[in-house]
Amino acid sequence: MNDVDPQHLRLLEAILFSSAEAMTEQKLAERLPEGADLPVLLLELRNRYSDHGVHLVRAGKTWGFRTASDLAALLRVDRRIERKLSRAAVETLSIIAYHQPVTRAEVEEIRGVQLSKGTLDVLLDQGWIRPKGRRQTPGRPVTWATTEAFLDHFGLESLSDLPGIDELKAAGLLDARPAIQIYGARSGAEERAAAAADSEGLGDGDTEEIVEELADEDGR
Amino acid sequence: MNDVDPQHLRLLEAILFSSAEAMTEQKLAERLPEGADLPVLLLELRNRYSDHGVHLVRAGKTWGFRTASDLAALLRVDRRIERKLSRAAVETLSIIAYHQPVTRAEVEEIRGVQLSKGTLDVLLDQGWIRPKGRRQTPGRPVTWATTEAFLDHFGLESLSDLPGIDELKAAGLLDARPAIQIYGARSGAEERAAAAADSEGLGDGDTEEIVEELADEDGR
Amino acid sequence: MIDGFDDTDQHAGESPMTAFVVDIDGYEGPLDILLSLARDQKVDLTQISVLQLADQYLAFVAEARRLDLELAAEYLVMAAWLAYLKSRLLLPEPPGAEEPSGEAMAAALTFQLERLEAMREAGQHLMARNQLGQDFFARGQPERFGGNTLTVLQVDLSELLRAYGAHLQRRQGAQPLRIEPHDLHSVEDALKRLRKNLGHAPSWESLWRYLPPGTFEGLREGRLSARSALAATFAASLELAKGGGVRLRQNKPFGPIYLRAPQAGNSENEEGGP
Repeated sequence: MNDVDPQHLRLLEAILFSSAEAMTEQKLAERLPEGADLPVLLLELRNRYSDHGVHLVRAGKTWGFRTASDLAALLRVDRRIERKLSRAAVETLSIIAYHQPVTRAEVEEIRGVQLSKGTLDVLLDQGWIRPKGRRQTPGRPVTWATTEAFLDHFGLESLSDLPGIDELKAAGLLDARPAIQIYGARSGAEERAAAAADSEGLGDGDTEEIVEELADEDGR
Repeated sequence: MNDVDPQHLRLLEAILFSSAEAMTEQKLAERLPEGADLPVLLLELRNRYSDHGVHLVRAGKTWGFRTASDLAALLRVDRRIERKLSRAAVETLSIIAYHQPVTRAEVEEIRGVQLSKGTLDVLLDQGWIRPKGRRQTPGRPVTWATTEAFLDHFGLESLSDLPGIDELKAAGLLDARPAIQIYGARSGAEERAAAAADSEGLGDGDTEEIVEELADEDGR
Repeated sequence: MIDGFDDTDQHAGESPMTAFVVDIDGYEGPLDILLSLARDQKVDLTQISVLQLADQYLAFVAEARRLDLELAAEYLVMAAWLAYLKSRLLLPEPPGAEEPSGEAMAAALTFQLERLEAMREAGQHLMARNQLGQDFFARGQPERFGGNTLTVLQVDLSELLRAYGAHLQRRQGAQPLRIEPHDLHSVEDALKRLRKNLGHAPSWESLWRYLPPGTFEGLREGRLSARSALAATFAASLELAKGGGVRLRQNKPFGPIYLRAPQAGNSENEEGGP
């Protein structure tokens, strides 16, 4: 860390400090002189600010200075009544965040009710979700994922910082398939975690394959 | 300088950083806890930032962080002018995105109105669209398509991420029925039509008044 | 509603059934109700008795029907499924059955409840976090610098998609328009009716008397056809008056409108009015 160019560091600091929005690593790199080592600079800068009242925080691939969260109680001056998201919108947001990429039908499967109009678009208007590719299943439905603005808003560095995500994964609860598909073929709770672990991290096509495989297994 | 309360200093830093307006010493004092020594804190903070890319500067009676003046030359590119895109331009962009590659005449045909001169230019200047070959029709018109920068700006990974019509509808992005549908009419549709008409024009209350008036009149 | 869920003690002591029937509007579908019933049963959802849960739900549906509450179809579908599940759990598995066992179905239901609850809790944890612009803040006075200008167009994905949606809508509206036959009243009809009836009305009569039969009731019910009858008759009366076919009178703004045939009585008497 000693070989950090102090001028580069000051420049990066000034660029980040002057922007209200978190900036992508790509934009930052474009703004720095040729040869500046952005990753090292970012880590060094974050380090230097770690005990300040302002922190350098990462949200996905974006970075920005944000006031330290431990000062929240002291900074919250105008206690304007925050715009409440509906319960449906909060649930939908958490399902998209934890299960992403996830289709509308899967969100409905998990919630057990149809998504009413105005739920997804509230989240879209907030800039918290975005469409992300299509599922390779009949109808090729759009899948939804969260944005970096979502991470930034909730002070998350990355999706793996979502509260409790590891536990939920381990418990097999992050599986958006219809429940009976998960259980139809196998029974016994001990196998559930294994099945879920299998499906996680795989592409959608793979999930389908697994389901078919399980079905075969059952047919034996 | 040693007796500066580090928490007070952090708070002052966060307040100065996040405040949307220039802060007078009086306002700063109000935001700090009882007993905080503002003049000492300000001097200490200014001192700590003296070799940073950002300085704490005093202008008249107000204090604020400003990027260090010696970096001005390096920060020059950063003059951003934010412009609202006209509705016509947003719509044109969306049509190019959904229908690409598409010629100017086709965009006009799809929109049903002539494109004004600057519309494509604005999108071109922004780097969101680019010419992409020519249509093999008389006059061999240029076709337009969106660019990587377009995907980048809108946070899309590929064009197939754009939701389809049904998905737009489902997400509530395509709501109001065309006005004429409201008057779909036969007796069976009457109640629905009346309800729809109610919600638009004459309220129930109005009708009641008219009816009452008529009844009065009748009763005489 | 969410508070209602957090507070598991809320329903304690009273019959869960009464609580649910009272609250039915607050629930988002059968799964939501099942989750609440399950939570009343056990804190740990994995330990709930699905058989008991099915009974509770069926009792709830029965109670709702007894009270004549209108239940959406999905509630009844769930009831039917749970009744089936119950029978599968109670009866021995038929040999060589192709479909999932009763136990698998029960496990699937438990999983569904667990998963929904997990997401609900996750949402609450998320919203409980410090939030940007509320608990922690970005730079309050972003700086702009001199020199080269970089024009940035401000438009986000949501606006882009809405613009396309608006366009589709208009295009839909511009498609060949098929107008269904309707029973709205036309001005032409009203003209005919007025002409025909005016002869019998030598004195001032309320416009109301010239409306087609049933208009009064129709207006009370807010029917579109009645409104159109009123509007058409009024427009027809203006049209007639323009050609001297009728005399109109209104004593005050928004007051009742009267009409009569012009040839009735001599012209000086007209001022008498009703």
